[in-house]
Amino acid sequence: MDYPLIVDIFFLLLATLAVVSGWRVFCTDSMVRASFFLLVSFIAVGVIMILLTAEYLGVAMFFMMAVEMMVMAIFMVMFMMNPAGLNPMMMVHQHKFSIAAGVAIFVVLGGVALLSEFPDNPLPADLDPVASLGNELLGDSMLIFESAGIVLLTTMIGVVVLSSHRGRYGAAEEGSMPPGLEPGGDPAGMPEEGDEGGHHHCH
Amino acid sequence: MIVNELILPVILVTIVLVVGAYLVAVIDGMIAAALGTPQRGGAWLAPLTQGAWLLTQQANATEAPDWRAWRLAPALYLALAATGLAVVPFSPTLIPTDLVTSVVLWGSVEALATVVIFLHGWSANTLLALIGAYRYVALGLSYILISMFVLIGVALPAESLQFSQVVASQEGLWNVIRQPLGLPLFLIVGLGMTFWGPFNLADSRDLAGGTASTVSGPSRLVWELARAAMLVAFSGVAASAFLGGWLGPWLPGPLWVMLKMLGVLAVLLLLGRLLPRVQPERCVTLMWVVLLPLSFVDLIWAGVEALL
Amino acid sequence: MELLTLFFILLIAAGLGLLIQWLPLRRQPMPTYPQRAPFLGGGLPETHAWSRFHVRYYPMTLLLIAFEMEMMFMYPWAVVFVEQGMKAVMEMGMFLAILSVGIVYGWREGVFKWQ
Amino acid sequence: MAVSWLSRLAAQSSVPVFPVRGIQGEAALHRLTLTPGVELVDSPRHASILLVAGGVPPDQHDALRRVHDQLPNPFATLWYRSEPLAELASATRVDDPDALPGTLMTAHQELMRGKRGSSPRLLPDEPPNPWEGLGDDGHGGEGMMGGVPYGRPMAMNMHDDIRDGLTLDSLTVTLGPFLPMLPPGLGAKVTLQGDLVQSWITQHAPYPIALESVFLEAREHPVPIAELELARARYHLQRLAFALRLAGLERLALESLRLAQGLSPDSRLEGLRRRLTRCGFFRLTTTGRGWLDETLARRVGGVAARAAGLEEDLRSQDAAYGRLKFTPVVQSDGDTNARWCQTLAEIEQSLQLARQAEREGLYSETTEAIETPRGPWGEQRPGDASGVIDDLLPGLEWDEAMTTLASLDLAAVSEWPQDVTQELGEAPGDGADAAEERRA
Repeated sequence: MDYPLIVDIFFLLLATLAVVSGWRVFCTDSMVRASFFLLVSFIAVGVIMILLTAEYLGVAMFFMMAVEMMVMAIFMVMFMMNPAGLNPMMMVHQHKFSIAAGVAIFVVLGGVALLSEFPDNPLPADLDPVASLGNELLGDSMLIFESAGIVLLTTMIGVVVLSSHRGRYGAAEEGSMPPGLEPGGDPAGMPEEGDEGGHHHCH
Repeated sequence: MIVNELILPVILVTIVLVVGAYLVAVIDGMIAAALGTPQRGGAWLAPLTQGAWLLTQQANATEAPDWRAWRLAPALYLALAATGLAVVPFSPTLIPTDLVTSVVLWGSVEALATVVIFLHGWSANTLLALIGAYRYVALGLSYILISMFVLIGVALPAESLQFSQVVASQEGLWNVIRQPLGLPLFLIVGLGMTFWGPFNLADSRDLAGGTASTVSGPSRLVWELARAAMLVAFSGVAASAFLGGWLGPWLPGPLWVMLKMLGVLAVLLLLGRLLPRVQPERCVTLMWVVLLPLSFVDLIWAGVEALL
Repeated sequence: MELLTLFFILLIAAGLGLLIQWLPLRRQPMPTYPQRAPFLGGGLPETHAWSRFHVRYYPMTLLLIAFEMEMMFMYPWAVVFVEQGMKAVMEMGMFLAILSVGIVYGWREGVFKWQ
Repeated sequence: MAVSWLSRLAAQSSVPVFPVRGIQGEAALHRLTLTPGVELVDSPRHASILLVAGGVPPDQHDALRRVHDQLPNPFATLWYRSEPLAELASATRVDDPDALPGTLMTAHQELMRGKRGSSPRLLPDEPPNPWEGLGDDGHGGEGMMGGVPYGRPMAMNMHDDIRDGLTLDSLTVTLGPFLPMLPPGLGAKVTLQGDLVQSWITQHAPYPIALESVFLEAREHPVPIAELELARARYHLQRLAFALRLAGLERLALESLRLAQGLSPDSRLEGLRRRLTRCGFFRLTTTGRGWLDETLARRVGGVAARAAGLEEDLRSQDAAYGRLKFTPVVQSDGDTNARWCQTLAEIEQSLQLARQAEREGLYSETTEAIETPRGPWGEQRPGDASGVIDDLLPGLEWDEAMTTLASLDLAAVSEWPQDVTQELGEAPGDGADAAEERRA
């Protein structure tokens, strides 16, 4: 494959950007900055993917990561003390272990990159990666795709159950009572009063 | 070749962005005057004098802002607007960025705009700006799904995620007629992206200007400029996705694109002046419960239409 | 080439945005502390505004992530839709129906209301 | 010179004015809203002129100094019927409402052309708490959450949230008395968690409002009912204009103000009402929140009481109104939406009464008890009711809280009519201010 030199230059620049901003994630005190440094890192990787002509995956990366890092920032700010890092703090723990783990993984990945033989079967020039991805979804991978739908539905329901405080029948801590089946009747689908001893009816 | 593929598009996008942003201010001023806002001097001069005043005004600071994010946010918003405009095909050959997945790239511009607007309000470290920023995120995360559905709708008949193909697929009939729900839904997305009019949750009056309430001088100028530029970029995308982009008789393609952009802008600005601000909570419910199902319908419509 | 063009466009726009801010700022002294205080109509805050901000729509954001994950499958699907015809309609119809259940459930549980 | 060219251009811009709404300053601001070339802005950062419209009581001078210092350079101050702060003795002062727009524009132009220096900073350049060089890292902070990093402490969690019980940080701020979204003069200590109001403690009551002199005359001798009713409609239209501006409906706010300005018995409200309904003001903006129960509604009185279903209107005790077959309009819901429906209905009713009364030349008969637009004036004038919002606003989101506040008319009625200073031709209401302060 031949490609212009400028692709190499941009690859190096972007790779550096990805690594540096990834490193900054752990150095900055502000949760918002950390989230968005991670976003910058992902964007740099996304551009590299586009350079590798994986155009859909690269652009999808921007898209997904923008939304996800935004949500991550919201939650980090919500639940971390000192979210803006007004007082400096140490963001990393277990230094020795993490350094060792980092070095080990780097060596392994570097070894894989250098030692393994990459397949060399050039693709036809007119191949449209997006279309082939679509055909794959409608072909062999259809079952996987539909199961992904079910998994995501489960995720959604789990998310709602765990996080939504406002129930269908009123706020959670107020005992969220469903209405009766007939007007003025007892709450539907609830154990009857006085059953709190633990003996539930089995219907 | 360099001239045609690099220099010309770059100059074109820059000029359209700056002139477009100026025209946004002019048209908005004219609409305001027509609707009864008292005005002195012409609508043509007002944006310039306003800009000049902002340039002479001191840039404000807050007690402990996130300096870099605060100054970067308006510039990045402007850069996103430029990216958005860059995917718009001005003619079959004059396309600044003709990526195979330019429709998805525009989607990521929308997603990143939310990040940038949030950053602008967050980094000021003041109460009213912060509330504006968080409110905007609720809106930004809601309109994005609608926009995805609507744009997938236009990608169906084109069989491509490329805006130039989307325009080409409208040769027979424009998408605005073929998919009647598409453009109205997409216009709502546009008002949301630029927090204009009814969706001005970020910089609204009840927050004394929200995320912009603490900025002044040049920073505010860039912020307002970027907001207008984003409206221009959006109108370009809407013109290509629904109004047949460069297609049209007699006039050259780029001129058609710009005329259609002006039309979209006028409609957006008029809507912005006519509608009241939607309450944030109601806005989220509206987006998910009313507009999202409508965009489902739009997609199904587009699918059926494309197969027939 | 498209990317290079896009890169230059980005560079110009961001540069313009920063330059307009930076040029007049060079000579400007730092505003005084009273000027930098947050505007609250003459009132004052007790603390910094940065805090563990209580977001009222957090279940919605989580729902969005799940939904968006699925939407990313739809772009490739859109490209082959006409080619594949009814098969594509059926598959995506099923997929969307599954996910709509999630939205309807979330709506019923009041996820889109402020918590 | 590039710079002089820029400032010449800047001098031609419309004048961005941040209004400090003092006692009896509203009327001038309504006129300014309709003046071309003047733009009233919501944040002092967006202004080149600080306009103090109306008197400011001495105990709020500190707040005024703080707002004054928040305008970015270059800026000028203008005092409309108000005593400038002692430090700004040479500041421009205007008492004639007709001269106000001209003075504003001249001030802006002189400022831009460098003929007038920027107003000096009044407060010392000191952080709220000393921080430089203090603490662990020299930025004033200690440990994770302690100290005063960059001059202020960090927010700590105080209470569980009143809606979902999460214990996240709450922010406590004092708002006002010059926040443009609040009624003039209202100051409060507010705790927010997220954008939800957790507690609201009103610290300063809003400034007493001056009614048109016809209402005060009606307490002394019979006055033409047509005049009385037009003044009432005018009052409500001006309140409506404020709320519409807040809701982002600049156009309808102006329409409402214009209608108020040229109000005659032949004026019609239908156009405005139709446009309000069509643009979705009632559905999108005013919520079902801000509900007042009977006790609270009675405390506020007037429109708010009738919107909550209390059929209380002193006009029904007046025999002349009886001849006009007057019956009070009421709503039942008592929330923000009902209050605006009620306001519109009352404006319409007033216009209709004015038409009828003008035809028949009717005069009011009872002077002991009259219904002012603010509420019943029997034994005593309608008093300050801002206490009710302490119970009403907690639990509302910021947006809902502001919309609710705009729909409530809480200020006491001043003992001075609106145009007293103009008619007496004397310098602005220092006397009036002093009297107001005694009352407050």
